Amino acid sequence: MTSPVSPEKFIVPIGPQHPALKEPGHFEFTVDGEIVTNASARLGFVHRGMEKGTESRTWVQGLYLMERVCGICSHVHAMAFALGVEKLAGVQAPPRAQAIRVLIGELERIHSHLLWLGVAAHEGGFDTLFMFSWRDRETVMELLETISGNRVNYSANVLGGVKIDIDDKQKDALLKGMDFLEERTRHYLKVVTEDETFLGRTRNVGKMTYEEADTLGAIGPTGRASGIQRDVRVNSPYAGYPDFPVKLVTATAGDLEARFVVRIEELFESYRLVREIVEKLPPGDLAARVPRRIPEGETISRVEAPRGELFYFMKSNGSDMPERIKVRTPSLCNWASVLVTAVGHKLADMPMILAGIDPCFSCNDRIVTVTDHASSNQMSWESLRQYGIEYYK
Amino acid sequence: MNITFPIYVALLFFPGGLFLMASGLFTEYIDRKLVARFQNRVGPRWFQPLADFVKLLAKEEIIPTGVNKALFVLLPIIALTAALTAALYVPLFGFKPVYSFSGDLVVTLYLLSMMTLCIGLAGANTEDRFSLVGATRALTQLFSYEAPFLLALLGPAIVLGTWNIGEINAGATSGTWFIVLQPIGFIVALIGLMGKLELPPFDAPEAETEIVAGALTEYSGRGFALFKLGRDVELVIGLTLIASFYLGGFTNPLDFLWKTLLLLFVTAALQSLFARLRIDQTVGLWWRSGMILVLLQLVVIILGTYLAPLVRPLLGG
Amino acid sequence: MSNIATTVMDKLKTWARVNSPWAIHFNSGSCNGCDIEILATLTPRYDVERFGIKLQGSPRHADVLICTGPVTLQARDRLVRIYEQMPEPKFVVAVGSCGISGGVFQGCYNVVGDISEVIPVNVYVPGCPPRPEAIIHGVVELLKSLQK
Amino acid sequence: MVIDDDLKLAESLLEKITISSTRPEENRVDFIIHASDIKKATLKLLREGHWGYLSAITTLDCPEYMVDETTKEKKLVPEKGHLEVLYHFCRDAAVATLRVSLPYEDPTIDTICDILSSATLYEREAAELMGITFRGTPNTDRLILAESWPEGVYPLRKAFTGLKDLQTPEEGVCS
Repeated sequence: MTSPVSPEKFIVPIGPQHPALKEPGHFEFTVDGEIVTNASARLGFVHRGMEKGTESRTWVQGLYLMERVCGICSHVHAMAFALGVEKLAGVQAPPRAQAIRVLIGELERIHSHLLWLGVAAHEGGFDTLFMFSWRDRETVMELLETISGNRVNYSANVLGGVKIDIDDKQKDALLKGMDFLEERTRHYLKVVTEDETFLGRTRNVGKMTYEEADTLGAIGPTGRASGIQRDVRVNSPYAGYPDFPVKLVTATAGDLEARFVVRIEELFESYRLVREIVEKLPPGDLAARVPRRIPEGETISRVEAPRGELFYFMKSNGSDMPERIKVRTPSLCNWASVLVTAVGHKLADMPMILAGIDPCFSCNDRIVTVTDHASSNQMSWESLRQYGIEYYK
Repeated sequence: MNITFPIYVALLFFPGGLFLMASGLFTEYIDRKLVARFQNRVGPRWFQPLADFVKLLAKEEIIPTGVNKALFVLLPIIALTAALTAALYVPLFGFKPVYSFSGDLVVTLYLLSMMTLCIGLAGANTEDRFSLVGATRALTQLFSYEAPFLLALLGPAIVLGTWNIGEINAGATSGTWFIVLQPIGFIVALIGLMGKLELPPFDAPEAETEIVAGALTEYSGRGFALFKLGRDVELVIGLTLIASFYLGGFTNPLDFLWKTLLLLFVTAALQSLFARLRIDQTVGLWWRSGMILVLLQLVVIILGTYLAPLVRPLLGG
Repeated sequence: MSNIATTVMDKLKTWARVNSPWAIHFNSGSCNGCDIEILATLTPRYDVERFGIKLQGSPRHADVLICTGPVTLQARDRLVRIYEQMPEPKFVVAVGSCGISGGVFQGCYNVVGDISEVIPVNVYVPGCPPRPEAIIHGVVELLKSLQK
Repeated sequence: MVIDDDLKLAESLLEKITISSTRPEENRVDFIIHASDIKKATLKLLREGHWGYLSAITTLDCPEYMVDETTKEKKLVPEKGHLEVLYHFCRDAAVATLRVSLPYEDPTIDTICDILSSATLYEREAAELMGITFRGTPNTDRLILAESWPEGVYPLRKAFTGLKDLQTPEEGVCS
């Protein structure tokens, strides 16, 4: 992928402070005429050095640190960490705890997908859809709050199980919430597939074929929109998923619209799962004891975050502090595959392509760096898009 | 009601200066409140635009380096004065226009588009890339909606055979409303007004999520306040123009009020219904559909007015 | 006569500043838990536009800088630059316990830890993340302090 | 069981170049290979065997410790020990890990970017945080650490204990 330095190379820097990005990011698109020749992002603004942080904290403190890798998918990180520690310690969390973990994981997927639907619409200038989807998201935030006491960072996980319980009153609140959300999501599915101004920005934009997605290792909804059969909940079920099977949702078009549709269909799947768990919640206690000192060993724990497969490599050295925790977040894979497929695409589609993969910077504060070329002249994100449009006219 | 006001009162207080600015602020409030209510939000309080305006006046004005200082300060003032002078020829609040001469329709329209020109210049004046792009977008959009908007307003002028806004307003009150006779003209005029004021879905030139604040990124304090006020005043004038042409003119203030508020309701609804169009889509929409529709309608009008006297004796006899 | 005019002018200025505080949001390394709560304050259920608070794009138009996150080394000088671009009178609201003490990330190598080490802060909103009501309360406290 | 067949397939693909392969867990297999065979191994796994996808590259720092007689707590032996690079490939539930150990003095390995272009991200991170150089990798600029970060300091190494000990960060508060 070595890109020769052609004379009229435009490097477009955006950010780090930019109203479209709710988080700091700095994107550089090198362009040759109209076609993107090299796309790279320089993040690092959110790099807090957490992997090193875990090495100076005990396992229990590490759990709370790992929950704050990313605010939107905090439960998934904590669950992956807890599952890994239980595997190392040879402890099995009780079935009720596993089911509650899956329940909160699905509720978090609902809140994350609704959040993304609003932010992507806001990026495309469709503020009404942003307001409506975030208003409906408040129902799921309320449910999470009734169950775990906090709207974000619910810290439901404990090493060896869960520390919250679901009583009957909460169960019917959950069922009522799911019915309301299902009916609203049907409306959003109609809006996303029929509103022509929105389709103008999403239909066959940022297309990624099955082969491209497969070789580049695209995962999560971005990969599934190109037909990749990859969902950790289906391929290698963990926690409570073996007794609550998940249906794989895929599309084939691989463009931005397909990514919207895949995420919304996953919402329906999550509603079904939550209903099923609430009915068939197994009895039993909530947590098993995990020793302070974890025996020496290495393990890999893979979990399906709302944005794709989350990969934890954990190594313990027998003491009460971990030897090495490696976190590979889903957005890193999505970044890699999208930045590579962005090459060859039109410039005018860049903003929506980036918004389309639901980028979560704080998840992946470790992305490709900028290529500094003395000859480049600096254009803003928008002037690059403007350049694209002039070229088109 | 055709009481004529002494020139100074008209200019400074009643239909002209202060009252117009106050009604501009109030229209902005209604617009923001309607859009908020459409989005199921509570929306601002009634004095919000006034508070914004006074606060911006009290803020420190930063003049960025590498900017032509005189132009930077002058442009907002020119923009506001252009908008205010355009108000003289328009039958504001149901009263006869303060000053009118034949052909003042064209003068008013070009005074109104002076504002977008000033924003374009303001954007090009600074080195900040975001405002450079905002400026190019604003001017592209100016060229694309200006012609259809003018032609749409010409429809009633041709039928009534006069280019004087006051007379068109008077003529419109007599016959059936022009919205019935020329529906295409009304639609193109309304959407043209939204394009002129860069209201969403045509707010590409100041797309908050893409280019920060477009041409006005570098402005703060007084300059930004004057630009915002100029845009509000232009909203009032545009609504009165379309209401007087297409909704059968107005003779008394009450008539004026309910017609402009109706139009404001329609624009607020349109604002919250659509996603922001990319700049090439807006330009495409205007040149392909807007222009052709209006030209078609003009041909029909011209045929109608000139052929009618020949045909009527044959038919009516 | 002139001091009556000035007091009226001052009262008018503070009234305007209290009733239309425009905000700009900068994430200096936060885990974006606080950022989605700040965004939630715009949505129908909390709707800060009732108090006149509008999220602005450009630092030039903003009075209040809402800053989240424990200021990583990378984001430090950008934060200072954004702060300097804002016109006087400007205020800073640090949202989330990361901005106050580095929160959970204290001791990590790439983190400065406390926003007031980089830019002067007027109001701290503790919580990880604070609820939208707490963030609105923080801004309202800031506005009250303007009144005095 | 399906996982077992995947693992056997991986083992058959790589048996010529692996020094030794172990099964730490029922769905994982580890292959210890030479640093020079990394390109061949990835080619075999990804291209010939179509064995899943590259999920992550982990880097481990395994220094040697010696127990200090007086204080009885472990102390690092400077410049002793080795670095380890792990390439994790996933295929449904099975995970195959290629383990390569590199000496402290010359931690270099070939890049796999020509086989898998998106691997540049993982290599960039490993290079910057752990100090491993990837021969022939297309882009070597700073990845995630701040521009003001001193050259040659690798935060994930066990020897690194914090920026403050190295030098005091420059002044902070402004106006």
